[in-house]
Amino acid sequence: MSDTPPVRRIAGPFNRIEGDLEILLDIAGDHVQEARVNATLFRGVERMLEGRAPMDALVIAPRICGICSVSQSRAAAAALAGLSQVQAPANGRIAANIILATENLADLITHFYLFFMPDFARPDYAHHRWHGAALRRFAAGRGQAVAAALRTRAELLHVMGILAGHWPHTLAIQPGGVSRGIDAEACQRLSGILASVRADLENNLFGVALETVVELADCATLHTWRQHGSASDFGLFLDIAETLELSTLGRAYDCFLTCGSWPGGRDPHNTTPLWPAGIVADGAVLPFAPQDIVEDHAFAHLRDHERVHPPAEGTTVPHLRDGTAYTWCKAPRLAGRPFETGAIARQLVRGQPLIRALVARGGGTVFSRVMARLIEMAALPLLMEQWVRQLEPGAPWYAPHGTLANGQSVGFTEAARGTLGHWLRVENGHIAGYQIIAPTTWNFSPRDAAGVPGPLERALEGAPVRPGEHTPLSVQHIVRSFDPCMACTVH
Amino acid sequence: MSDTPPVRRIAGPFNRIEGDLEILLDIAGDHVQEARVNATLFRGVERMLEGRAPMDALVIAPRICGICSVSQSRAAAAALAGLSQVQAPANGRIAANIILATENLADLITHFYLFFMPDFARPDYAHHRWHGAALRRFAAGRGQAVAAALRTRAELLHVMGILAGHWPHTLAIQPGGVSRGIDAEACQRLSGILASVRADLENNLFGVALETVVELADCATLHTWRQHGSASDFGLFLDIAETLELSTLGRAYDCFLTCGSWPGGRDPHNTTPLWPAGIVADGAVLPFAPQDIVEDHAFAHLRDHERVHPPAEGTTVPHLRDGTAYTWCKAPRLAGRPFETGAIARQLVRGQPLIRALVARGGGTVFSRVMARLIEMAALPLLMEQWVRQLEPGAPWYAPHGTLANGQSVGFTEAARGTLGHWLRVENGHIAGYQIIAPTTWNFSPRDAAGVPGPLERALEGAPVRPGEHTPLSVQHIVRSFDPCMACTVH
Amino acid sequence: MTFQILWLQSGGCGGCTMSLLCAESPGLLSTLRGAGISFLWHPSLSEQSGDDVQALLDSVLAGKVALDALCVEGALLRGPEGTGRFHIMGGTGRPMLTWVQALARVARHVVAVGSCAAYGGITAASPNILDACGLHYDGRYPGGALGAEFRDHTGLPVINIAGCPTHPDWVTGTLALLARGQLGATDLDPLGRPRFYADTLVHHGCTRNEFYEYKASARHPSDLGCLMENMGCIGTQAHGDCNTRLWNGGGSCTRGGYACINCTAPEFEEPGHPFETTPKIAGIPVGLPTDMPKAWYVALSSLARAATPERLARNATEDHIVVPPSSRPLRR
Amino acid sequence: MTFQILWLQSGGCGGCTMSLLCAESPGLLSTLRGAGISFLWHPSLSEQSGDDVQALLDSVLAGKVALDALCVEGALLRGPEGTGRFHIMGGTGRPMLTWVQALARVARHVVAVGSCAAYGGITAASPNILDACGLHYDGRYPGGALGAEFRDHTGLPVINIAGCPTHPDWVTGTLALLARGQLGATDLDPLGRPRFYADTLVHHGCTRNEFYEYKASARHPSDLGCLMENMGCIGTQAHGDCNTRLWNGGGSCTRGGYACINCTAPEFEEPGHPFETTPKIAGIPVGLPTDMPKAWYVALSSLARAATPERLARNATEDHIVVPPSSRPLRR
Repeated sequence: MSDTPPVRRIAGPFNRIEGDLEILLDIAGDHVQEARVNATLFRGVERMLEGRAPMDALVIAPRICGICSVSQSRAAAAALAGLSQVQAPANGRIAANIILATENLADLITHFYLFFMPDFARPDYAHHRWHGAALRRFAAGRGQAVAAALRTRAELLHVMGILAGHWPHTLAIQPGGVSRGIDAEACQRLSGILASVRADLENNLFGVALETVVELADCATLHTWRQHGSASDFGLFLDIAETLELSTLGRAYDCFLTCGSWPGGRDPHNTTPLWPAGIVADGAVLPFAPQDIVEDHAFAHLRDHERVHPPAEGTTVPHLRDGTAYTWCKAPRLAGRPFETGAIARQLVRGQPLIRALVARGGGTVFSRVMARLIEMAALPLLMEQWVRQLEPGAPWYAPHGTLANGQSVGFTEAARGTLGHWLRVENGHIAGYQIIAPTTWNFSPRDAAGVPGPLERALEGAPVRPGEHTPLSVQHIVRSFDPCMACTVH
Repeated sequence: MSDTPPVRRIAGPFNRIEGDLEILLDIAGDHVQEARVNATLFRGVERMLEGRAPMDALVIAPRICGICSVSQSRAAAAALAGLSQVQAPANGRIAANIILATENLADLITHFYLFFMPDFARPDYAHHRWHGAALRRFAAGRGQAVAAALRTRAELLHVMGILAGHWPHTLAIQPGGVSRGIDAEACQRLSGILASVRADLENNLFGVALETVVELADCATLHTWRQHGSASDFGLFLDIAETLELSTLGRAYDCFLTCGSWPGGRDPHNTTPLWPAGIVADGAVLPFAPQDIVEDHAFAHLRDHERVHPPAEGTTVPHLRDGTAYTWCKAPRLAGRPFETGAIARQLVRGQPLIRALVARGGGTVFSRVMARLIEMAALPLLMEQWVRQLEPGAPWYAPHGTLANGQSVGFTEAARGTLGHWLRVENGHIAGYQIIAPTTWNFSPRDAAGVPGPLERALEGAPVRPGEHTPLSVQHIVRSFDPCMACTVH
Repeated sequence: MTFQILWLQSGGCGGCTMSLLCAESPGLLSTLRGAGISFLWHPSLSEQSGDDVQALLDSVLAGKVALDALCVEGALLRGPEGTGRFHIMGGTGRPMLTWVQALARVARHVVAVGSCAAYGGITAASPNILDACGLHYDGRYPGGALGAEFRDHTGLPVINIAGCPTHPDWVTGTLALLARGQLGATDLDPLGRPRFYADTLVHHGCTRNEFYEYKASARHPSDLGCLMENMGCIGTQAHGDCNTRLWNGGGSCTRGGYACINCTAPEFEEPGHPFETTPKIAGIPVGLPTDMPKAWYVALSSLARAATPERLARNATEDHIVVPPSSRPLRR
Repeated sequence: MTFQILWLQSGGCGGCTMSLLCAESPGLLSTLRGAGISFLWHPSLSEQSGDDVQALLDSVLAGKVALDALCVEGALLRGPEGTGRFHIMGGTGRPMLTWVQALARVARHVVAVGSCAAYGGITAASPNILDACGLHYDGRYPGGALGAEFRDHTGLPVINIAGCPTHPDWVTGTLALLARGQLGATDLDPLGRPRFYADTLVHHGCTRNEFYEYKASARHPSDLGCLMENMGCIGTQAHGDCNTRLWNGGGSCTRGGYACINCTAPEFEEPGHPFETTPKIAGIPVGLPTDMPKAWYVALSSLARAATPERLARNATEDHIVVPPSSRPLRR
């Protein structure tokens, strides 16, 4: 790295992410030296919730974000359920899983085709042999694959029309299950939709059966598969990743966090998550200890920045502090350290062999983050197919939750982008406190009081900057590799 | 041709036609010497109509046939309108045109992709260089083009969901217009649907803009276009037609008949058909004189076979006459001669230059019949786009017809397969007589009292029979080139 | 192993197949593939003609080819004089009637697609010179071509996917449920129709519901009002989820501006009055909604009529909304 | 020449765009192409980021690039203290509020996509520390970010495609009509919403209509009955064709088993009671159907309740049909 004094540049607006974002880059010659992430929009949803009837969280919370709306509903419902004795019946739990998985899968498709890949169709890459294909398939708003992905996504979201009324922003997810029961024929229609989504993914994205993708065990298998793989968007991505060395780009701390997904999993009478909770730090998989989470407002335009708080005691009072603060985003820390969350965390903790291998080899990078999402794009339809088969029309879908108690409760769920937590406090039958930590809050957190950068900030350090670049492509790839959602980040 | 005494063979059941059909073939060595067409199912709809309220024809008549249901509605509505003073308002006429054109276009797509082309994917043609492509695109129930055509067709038929309630069997078509008015936004949705159908046809079927297809003026243009045309199903068809010499196969009498289509055409205040009525006989285009039509029961299992009747005086009384009669189908004749009807007739009378050129060169053959349909597949979306633009939300869609008078009336319309006529007689406020001549009744008519074969019977004479063939492929191509509908033939 | 279907057409119009080809979300071929269903033969979708078909039928009858479901579209024609000769299956010299009877014996399930095949339908409309009937019913009466006693190898009666035409989902849904072994006797209503669509009334989800509530009625085609009082709509009695499921991307009879004529019911073809006119006695429609006491109808409708807001009274006989609903923000 | 749109997002959740991407029959890209519409820039669909976007905005403001419609998704944030600093457009250092105000002046049409952009919506929910508002309304009151007097170059007010989220068709339909010059002032309702969807009530076409007719009501989520009496449904007053047009291939709030919370209306975010509970006075729901006098409601509903058939009474509180409608063939 060169020794030129760094130049500060403000990159933004970013798009093909959810919401608005700018990044302060200190560029030293041909690379980024330091980065500061600014979530430029404050929304204050936590404050709106205060004073309302607890159940109103089901209306307000999803509207934090239109892309992970169901995740918010799910976390809110879980928090509310924590204030009652209710046990959702099996159908209710499974249906909720299907609804959430539908959203997650739609998000994964949207991210890959609409947000992430179009960058490779940019003229900047015109000299690469894969550029023609990338242009044809991925050009923003025009590529064949973009149109096809939108079709697949729309078809997939018919699951919402059947199970959840509509998407985004359903009220179908309730503490006691779901608000809509369906009959056997509707189950068949769900199966039909999933079959057609699977066919699309197999024909366009992977070029092979989803089962094959799920079973990719290590880099060697991946390599072999590439040699023999038919033309597919996945193959094209692998080509691109290889030439652009995406597996060396955007490594952060290799600390990962997941609260676990799919409670009930395959077995409707078992509420432990199918993909377990856990953290990865210093190469080891450890238990996830929510009590070790705190929020730090040191560099956020918020009050109460003097000390860190556990979320249950957190506040969200905007307070411009120019000069110090540079974002609306809080800095969540677990056991004092920044953590990265998302598909890569889930697959690592779950022990998906290929992702473990990739991370073992090169850490969490642009490549391994996207690969983890691709693995999930193959895994989710398979799970959903099973769940649909486990539904039992005729059995109940909902159990009444009775009156909710006063008290504290937390609802966790894995959203597409990672671990989401809602910390709820009810007093006198009204919401007294509601604090949310969203996945991108973790990933795009600012520095903490100790000056430790957040995961993205860290990942950007050292990113190559080519001459004349204002919003360096490497920065864009790294930013988008986290699949950020700024609506969630600051809610 | 050899002199072996002919062998009689009964070919059937035919499929990928509408309804059931068998053909008695007298095969002399390597070719068909004589053919007798047997419509094997009698349905008696005309008899059901007798005694009912005249307006009930709108319910019963369409159910003659599920593939040209709207054509039946249209003919019935026209016959009913003939018993009143009603003038449908412009919106009503245009909407009815759009509804009918939607059905016609859907039928054309269905015929080309589901009924006609799959024969070329048969193993019998495996030695042709185009067979691989034909198999991939057209294999019955499997070809890519088949699935794509079904998608396009389903999308196209959304027009029915918007304008006609559903399809088949709408009651939207009324003597006084249509039963549903739509607003400007729905018109936009119609345009959207048509745009997407157009895109499908251009991308898959033609490989060029519809305008280009419509303008194909002569064989030379067609040839040039083929040289430069990109890969498309149309191009593939042309290759196949060339190798198999479809332009020499299945010529009948070269007598054609059309009652004219699209009353109101472009100008909503003009009720003359956009594609004019007329007949072609002995190479000349002459006026269409419905009063010269008679029906002959000489070879039908019906009473009243002693003499011919004008349809208005016709009867339909089943009466098995084994030994003489061989079909349930009547033999319609115009000026004593058998006529062929369908797209080829419409395009000839209209003067579409390419079709005129093809017929001038080789007559009505498998090739020219299919070409006429292809031309219409390009022409109809263009007309429909215009009509949608001519709709005026806010202006009326329907005018009440008052009480219907007693008396006689006839309603003509061009169905996908050709000229359809409904002859209605009302006495004492009830239907006293209802006679129908459908397009395939003309095309698949049996011999008349003079022993003159019907058009298909004639077209089959001389069809090549390869050794070992039981249902000769040439016969199948010829039969399907008429796009027969047996449900209509005998109703 | 796929679930193998043989599809035959007899006295019908082919419209049920035409409708089936409109299946969406996903399309027909994907839906069938997804449900593990294949066609041994279907008149519109299969390659084989002529002898190949006859050979196939023979193999099926001989038990060499498994027949999981026999689908019949169209009524069975028993005439003339019980010979079935009104429909001889092309090329076979044998009446479709006896083909179907023989095949039904070897089929695991028998499915009537459309009201013709279920009950006779339009094809059996009087004077019924064809002596047409359904597979398992002759109009409203059990019997038909297979006889009232008929049960398939699993003990099910003929499954009547009634409708004229049938909705594509009714057919694919029924077949998928059969293929997965999820359609039992209790999933059929007393007329053999799959309850998944027949337990719903057409009135459910009709967009004219508010007009209905106030008896603000259409007088002519294209009017927006409820079609029950004058235009012959019997959606309040008709079994079918037409206004719930919707057709061709969002249509239905009542959305199309015309009456529900109860096409899923036996003998819908003989309403005893002109289809698109409501028969009345003393000004009260003869066919009242299912389970509706006439007294209540009279009371409610006269009261409702008296309370009809001008918006509905006027819009009912217009072809577009002339009086929009008020758009004051709601009082809190 | 295409109809050029610039789409900006501010104080919202992005859900309106997410919903828009669900457009079908045909898909979004075909629909836009068919209607001759192109995006100058859209945050989810365009390639350009950062400087390229800033350059584009400059050209638009400079009149170098024609802006046919400015679409804004999300409320405008006026706080803190009127600075608009709660949302600085990334990379520009300038509040989105003033960007929008400036761009609205050069745009041929201004479109508020979603209830946030139209009226403030959820983002303006109390205590509204953001001082959020819509483009042309602040809740029910005209005003908002552009001021009550605002009219576009053709004399139209801001077009409020209200809804939370908006239905994809509402957006594509509005844009297509604008692109073809077919949306006039009379096509908007008094709250600036396109009448093509806002003249319909959510209650129209609700599948629970028969339950409504007899006041057979759901008591819990997943019950089949009408959601008005207990579950907070205000579909009888809510403007929107949700139950006519349907969402995501056939859904809607009430079909999904939950109340219509009137999300197309200004201030829907402040119902004054828990969303999913119906407030009542003397057992009578406070919010009555549009245009309905309370006296009539009382009279009609008590009458209806007295006549409720057992089928509806029982099914109303079940999650699947336990009493099917009778399937006697109709009497003739």
